[in-house]
Amino acid sequence: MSETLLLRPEIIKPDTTAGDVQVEASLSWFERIYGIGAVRKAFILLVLAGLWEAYGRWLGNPLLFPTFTETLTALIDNIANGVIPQRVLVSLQTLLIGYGIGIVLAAILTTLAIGSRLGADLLEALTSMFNPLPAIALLPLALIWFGLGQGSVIFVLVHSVLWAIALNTHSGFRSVSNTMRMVGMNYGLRGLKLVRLILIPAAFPAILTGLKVGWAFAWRTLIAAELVFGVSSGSGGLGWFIFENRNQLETSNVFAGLLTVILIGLIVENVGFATIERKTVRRWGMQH
Amino acid sequence: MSETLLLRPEIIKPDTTAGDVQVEASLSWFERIYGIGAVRKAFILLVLAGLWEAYGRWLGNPLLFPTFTETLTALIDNIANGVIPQRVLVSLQTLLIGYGIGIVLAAILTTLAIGSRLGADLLEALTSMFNPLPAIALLPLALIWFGLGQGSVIFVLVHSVLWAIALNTHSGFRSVSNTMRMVGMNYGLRGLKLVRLILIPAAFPAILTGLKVGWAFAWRTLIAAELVFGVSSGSGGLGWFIFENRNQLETSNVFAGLLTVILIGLIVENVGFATIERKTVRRWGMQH
Amino acid sequence: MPVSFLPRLPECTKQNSPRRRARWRQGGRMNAHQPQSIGAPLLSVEGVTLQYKTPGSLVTATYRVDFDVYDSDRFVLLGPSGCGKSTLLKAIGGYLRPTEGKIRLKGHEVKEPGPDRMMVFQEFDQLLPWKTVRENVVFALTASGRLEGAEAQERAAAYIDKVGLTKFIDSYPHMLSGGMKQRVAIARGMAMEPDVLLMDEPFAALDALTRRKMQDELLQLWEDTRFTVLFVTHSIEEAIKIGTRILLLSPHPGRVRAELNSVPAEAMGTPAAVQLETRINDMLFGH
Amino acid sequence: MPVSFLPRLPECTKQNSPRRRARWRQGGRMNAHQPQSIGAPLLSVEGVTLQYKTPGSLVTATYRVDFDVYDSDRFVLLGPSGCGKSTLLKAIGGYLRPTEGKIRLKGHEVKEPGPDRMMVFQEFDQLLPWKTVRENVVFALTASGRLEGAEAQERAAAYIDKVGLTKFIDSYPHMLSGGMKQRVAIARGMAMEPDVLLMDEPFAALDALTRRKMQDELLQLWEDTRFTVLFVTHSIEEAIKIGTRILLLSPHPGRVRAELNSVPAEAMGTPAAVQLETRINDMLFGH
Amino acid sequence: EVKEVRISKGYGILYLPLIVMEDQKLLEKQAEKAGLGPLKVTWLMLDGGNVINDAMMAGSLDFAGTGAPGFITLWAKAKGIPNVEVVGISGLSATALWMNTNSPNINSLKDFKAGDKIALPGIKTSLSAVVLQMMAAHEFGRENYAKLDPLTVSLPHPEALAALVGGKTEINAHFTSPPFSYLELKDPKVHRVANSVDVIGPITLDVTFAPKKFVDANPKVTQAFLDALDEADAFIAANKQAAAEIYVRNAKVKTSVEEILEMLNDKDTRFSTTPDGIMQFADFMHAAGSIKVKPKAWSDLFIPQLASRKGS
Ligand SMILES: Nc1ncnc2c1ncn2[C@@H]1O[C@H](COP(=O)(O)OP(=O)(O)OP(=O)(O)O)[C@@H](O)[C@H]1O
Ligand SMILES: Nc1ncnc2c1ncn2[C@@H]1O[C@H](COP(=O)(O)OP(=O)(O)OP(=O)(O)O)[C@@H](O)[C@H]1O
Ligand SMILES: [Mg+2]
Ligand SMILES: [Mg+2]
Repeated sequence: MSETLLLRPEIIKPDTTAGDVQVEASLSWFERIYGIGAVRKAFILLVLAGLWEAYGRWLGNPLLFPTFTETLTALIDNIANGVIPQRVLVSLQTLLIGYGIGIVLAAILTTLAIGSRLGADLLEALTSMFNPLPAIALLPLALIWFGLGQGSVIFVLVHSVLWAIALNTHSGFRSVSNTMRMVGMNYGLRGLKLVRLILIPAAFPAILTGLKVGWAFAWRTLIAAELVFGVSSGSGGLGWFIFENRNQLETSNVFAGLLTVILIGLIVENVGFATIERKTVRRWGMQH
Repeated sequence: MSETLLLRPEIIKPDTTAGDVQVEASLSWFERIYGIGAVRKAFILLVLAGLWEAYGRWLGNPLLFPTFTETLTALIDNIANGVIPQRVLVSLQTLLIGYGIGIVLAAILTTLAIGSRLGADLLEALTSMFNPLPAIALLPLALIWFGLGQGSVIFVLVHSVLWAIALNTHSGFRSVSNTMRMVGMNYGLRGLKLVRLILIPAAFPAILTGLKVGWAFAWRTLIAAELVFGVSSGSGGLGWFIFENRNQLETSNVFAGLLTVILIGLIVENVGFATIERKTVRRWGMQH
Repeated sequence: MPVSFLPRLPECTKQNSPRRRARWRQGGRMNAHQPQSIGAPLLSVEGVTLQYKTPGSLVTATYRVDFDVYDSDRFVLLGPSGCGKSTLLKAIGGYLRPTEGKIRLKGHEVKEPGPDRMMVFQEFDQLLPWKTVRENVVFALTASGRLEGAEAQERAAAYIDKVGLTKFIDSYPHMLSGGMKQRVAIARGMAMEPDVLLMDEPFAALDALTRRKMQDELLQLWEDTRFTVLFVTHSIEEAIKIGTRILLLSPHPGRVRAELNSVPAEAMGTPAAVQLETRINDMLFGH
Repeated sequence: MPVSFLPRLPECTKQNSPRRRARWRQGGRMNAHQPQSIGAPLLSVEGVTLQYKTPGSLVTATYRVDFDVYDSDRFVLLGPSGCGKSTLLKAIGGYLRPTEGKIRLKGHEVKEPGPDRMMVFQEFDQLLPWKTVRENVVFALTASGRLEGAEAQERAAAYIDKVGLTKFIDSYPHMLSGGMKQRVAIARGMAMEPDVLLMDEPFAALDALTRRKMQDELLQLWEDTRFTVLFVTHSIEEAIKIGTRILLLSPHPGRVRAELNSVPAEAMGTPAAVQLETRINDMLFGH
Repeated sequence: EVKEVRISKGYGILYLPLIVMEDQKLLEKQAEKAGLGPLKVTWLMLDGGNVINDAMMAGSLDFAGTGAPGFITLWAKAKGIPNVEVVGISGLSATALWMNTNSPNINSLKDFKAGDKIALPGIKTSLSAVVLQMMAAHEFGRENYAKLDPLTVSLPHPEALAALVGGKTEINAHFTSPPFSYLELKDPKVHRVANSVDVIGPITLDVTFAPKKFVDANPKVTQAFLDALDEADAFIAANKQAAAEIYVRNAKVKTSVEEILEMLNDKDTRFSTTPDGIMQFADFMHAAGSIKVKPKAWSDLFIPQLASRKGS
């Protein structure tokens, strides 16, 4: 035994109560600014905008790739004259319908999949078959079933979000720990209730990722689908706005439309999804 | 105390050794067949093919939506004359390059994201901005940077897989339990090594989902991109094959091309991903 | 209500389940002055073999285990690490099907889990991370249809107080220490006031004082509601304190080594208890 | 080599860290016949306050904790559930930064985790699920650069054998029982043969026999390599058996209640040990 | 007869008659005149022939304007399939397709070498592709009609224009229609290599067509459509200025009325319901193997009402 032991007196402390502890605030000016998420993000956006501007100028081909300032001007003009807001409204409406239907179908499919082996096989088979199919594969059926216009666009939208969400949700469900599942079953929860009350919250990080991916692909598909399925005069969403302006070689308007998509993406991510994350998975300690 | 206790004699058993247990094989004929995954899947596929055939016949519009048998005939013809195999090869090559680059970039981005707050913000900002952007947004840059043909198609492919994979991977990383992370750090692992040796396997279910979604979107995009970006006539992959035949209204060939995509999807899922799953997450007890 | 024990009956050896059951009934008939009390067992485990089948291997967790649990028993499963205690408890909970043998609850074969058999798991991740301590307990009560609204809230608060976590009632599980998590699970299990409570090493993560408190709470609750509890532990002392009947399992794969009567809780520390402890010690570690 | 203890020195009360340290040195100087042995502590924890900051709340886990651990100490942290033992261990492991105070290892402030302080966590999910039992141990050795190839394999096999899991050496963690998982973690920790071993209730999930075996293995290993171990437990008996020095923490938030010398392992069961147990009992549960 | 018709139009000058027809509500007027009562007309803007074909076969579309080769392909394919057969209603327009380049070395079709890239929208049966093949057949001989195909790349007009004018990409030629062709030549670096009219004549490029089923069931609506189109053509011929204004207003282009007028005044741009040179397409496509059924005469392709006109 090491000799040090021999020398050490015992220590007994009277019961003390804990006092208050001041968290030290010795962060430097830089660290404190850096600690604000919005500042970091704004910095990143500024850098990206700067890169865009610089490259655009250097390229000097406004027909192909306008500069950031040109795009911004076009965006402001089109917001001021009300065109973009109106188009965005049309697009968002279609998008939300398609997205919503996609989520519901994904929920049904994954519930079936978690409930029975045949359901799981069905989901796997459908996903592996249909997910890689491009929208043109759906075109004939869309046209027969829904005709030209919004119905078909929504159909294609659903196709683009359904599988990604279903895949993520299903994989999330399957990653739920056995213990958690057993706890739910212990309460007598089965089927839909088990899914709703146990599996969905337990798989929430994965589901959220699915929703994010689905959201992005819904946009992409929407823009493309609006061209394919056409519009009746006067109506039309952001996709059509982009298409029109492309044909008219108003490239800065095209990019203004795309910038709108980017801005909406930023808002949805930073206001929508980020809030959901903060209130759920972060708070629950399920994501770090 | 309940009286029953009073009555109960104690029991002491001599040390026995366990014998062999025959797992009862009292499953019914149906149950045993049903227990084979391949049978269930084949059944689902047959049902789907049957539905297709029936609907196609009922519709009687072969130029718009051919029947399953017509499609199958076209597929066999085009395989026999070597057209589809050659096109598939071209497409697969492009696809794998794009997919591969997408995975590498996603790995870099998520590694940065897990390494620093600025990296995480960068990933979040980039994903929320670029993921919803349709391929046409990339068209000008693709033309300038890569010209027409494979380079641009790959660029667009990367765009379509990168964000989905990165999102899934990042969310997977963030869901890794603190304990696991601490174990890795305890071994002195940091940065890349921590990612490679701890985070990637720990987040494997999520990563795998990302890879699946990415794979599917790569196909979709490839088919679409080959049309948009054009290839010099004569070369080109499956997308081009579909497009050509569509222009010539060889609809059964179009569907033969799409059926090829479906078949490849089934193979990749059931041979590729399913094997990976079986050898990894299933075996490790990370998915049930 | 004080617990009273008859002096231990002579032990009988038995080779296989049917014979044991026959002798058992005989024993019952011999003590015919209280025939009504024999009754049918609440839970009967008959020749239960439990196996885990994984692609690469087949692990036998328990091998032909028999025992009967009567109403209001405090039945303890005691055995070395990895002998199949948790597996057995999960099978009784209805999560696993025996490869051999039958598990019957009130005469019906156990086929699926249900709130009549409330389980306290061994794992730390048995709390729902998206619910606070309070919500975890309330949810168990409402989801299983046991209680609603204010009643559930009250009962939850009461049991959380019993386990000393009132201060943390609105914390999420990830903000608790290991022992605190287990205490929430205990509160949840007890709050359900189930007919059968299955507890898998619930006090393992607790310090001596807290453990003693929890044991007392459990016994008190038992006094109040006379539920049946199946309790897995690896502490012999705890087994004697908690149990009225103790099942000893031999190491992997788990087989029944002995089924013993315990001493009343009041008798803890008396020579009877010490003697029992020594006996169990010898049986488990004797060879 | 037998462990020898001087009779316990008179206890001294202390109010705050600087004064204690002063007196301590004095004490050292008084026993000047072995001045070299005082040396600098291997690990010094000085006025460490640990807090968890979550958006909604601020939890103080430990409050101004001081203690010193010397080379080859078997230092036990003992305290009620939720008093901050795990948190303290994690801070020493380098996973958490104190809000107040300093943790120094060999004079350098602890800033990040590393293989010099091998940690056995309290959680069951500390094994890497994608590695078998063997691979888990081997990986710890190779990833930390301790051993390579065949040597690592051998050492891993030896320690897995010590914890009695040779039969399960190629099983994946999810196929193990709770106690078996903890034993793998113990094997892994010991196989690393680190300078400082941090163990957080490693034996909590083990049955009496296995626990005793593990304790003996730990002591044997200590005899062989004289590493320093910080050991969290909630069993007073275990604390006395394992520890040379025992730190008692008061309930939430954890503050130092006392720092006591233990009795040698051979003295277990002797009146000295029983007396110490009673003393600790009184201190922890006295009020 | 139906109470609602759905008509698709497309982008560009070639669709001017349809745009005028929409703007002036000519079909509604003709339907009223024919005693069909109020007719609801839904105009759809569609890009690309494939969707038009699909939509028509799916029954989501009643009349459409499209490129002649696309129509001929569909007509030939659909012949003999009861539900799917289509029939031409009228010719629509003709204009000149120009081959523009930004490469000073290229002055005729013969100057194109491997490595050059000719952008055009679509391939094989797309209007531009077939016209280019016909020009190649003239230039290099009938059997070499596909000689330029390896150089072509499929690219939408706007991107192709931007690429050609901006340089910095491998695209150095663009086979295109107004207004893109005109806009490109405004750039001093770009010059014209060939004009389709010079090679294959001022043949009808776009036509209108409808499902046979629809035409059979709604002869009066069909007649009204034809009459409305005639009226539109007459309107354009009579009021070029007004037509240009209508175009600018409806297409919401920033191009000035003057520029549109310039295009309308081009001798190669003509609007007529009588098909002119359709058989040139049919013959060529049959020879090239794109279609297997060949119409015996141009009137086979169109509704009987047109047979009396002097088409070709
Ligand atoms: N991640 C966390 N977030 C917030 N608070 C936490 C967190 N982890 C622990 N705590 C709090 O810190 C205190 C000490 O926790 P700690 O895990 O250190 O206790 P412990 O002494 O190890 O207890 P046990 O013996 O039960 O394991 C507890 O009050 C707990 O609620
Ligand atoms: N999911 C599983 N897959 C395969 N084998 C398993 C699984 N779970 C447990 N086992 C095996 O079954 C046996 C019994 O495990 P069980 O968890 O029931 O032990 P236990 O008695 O509860 O042990 P402990 O006291 O350590 O918790 C062990 O040998 C273990 O390896
Ligand atoms: Mg267990
Ligand atoms: Mg702890």
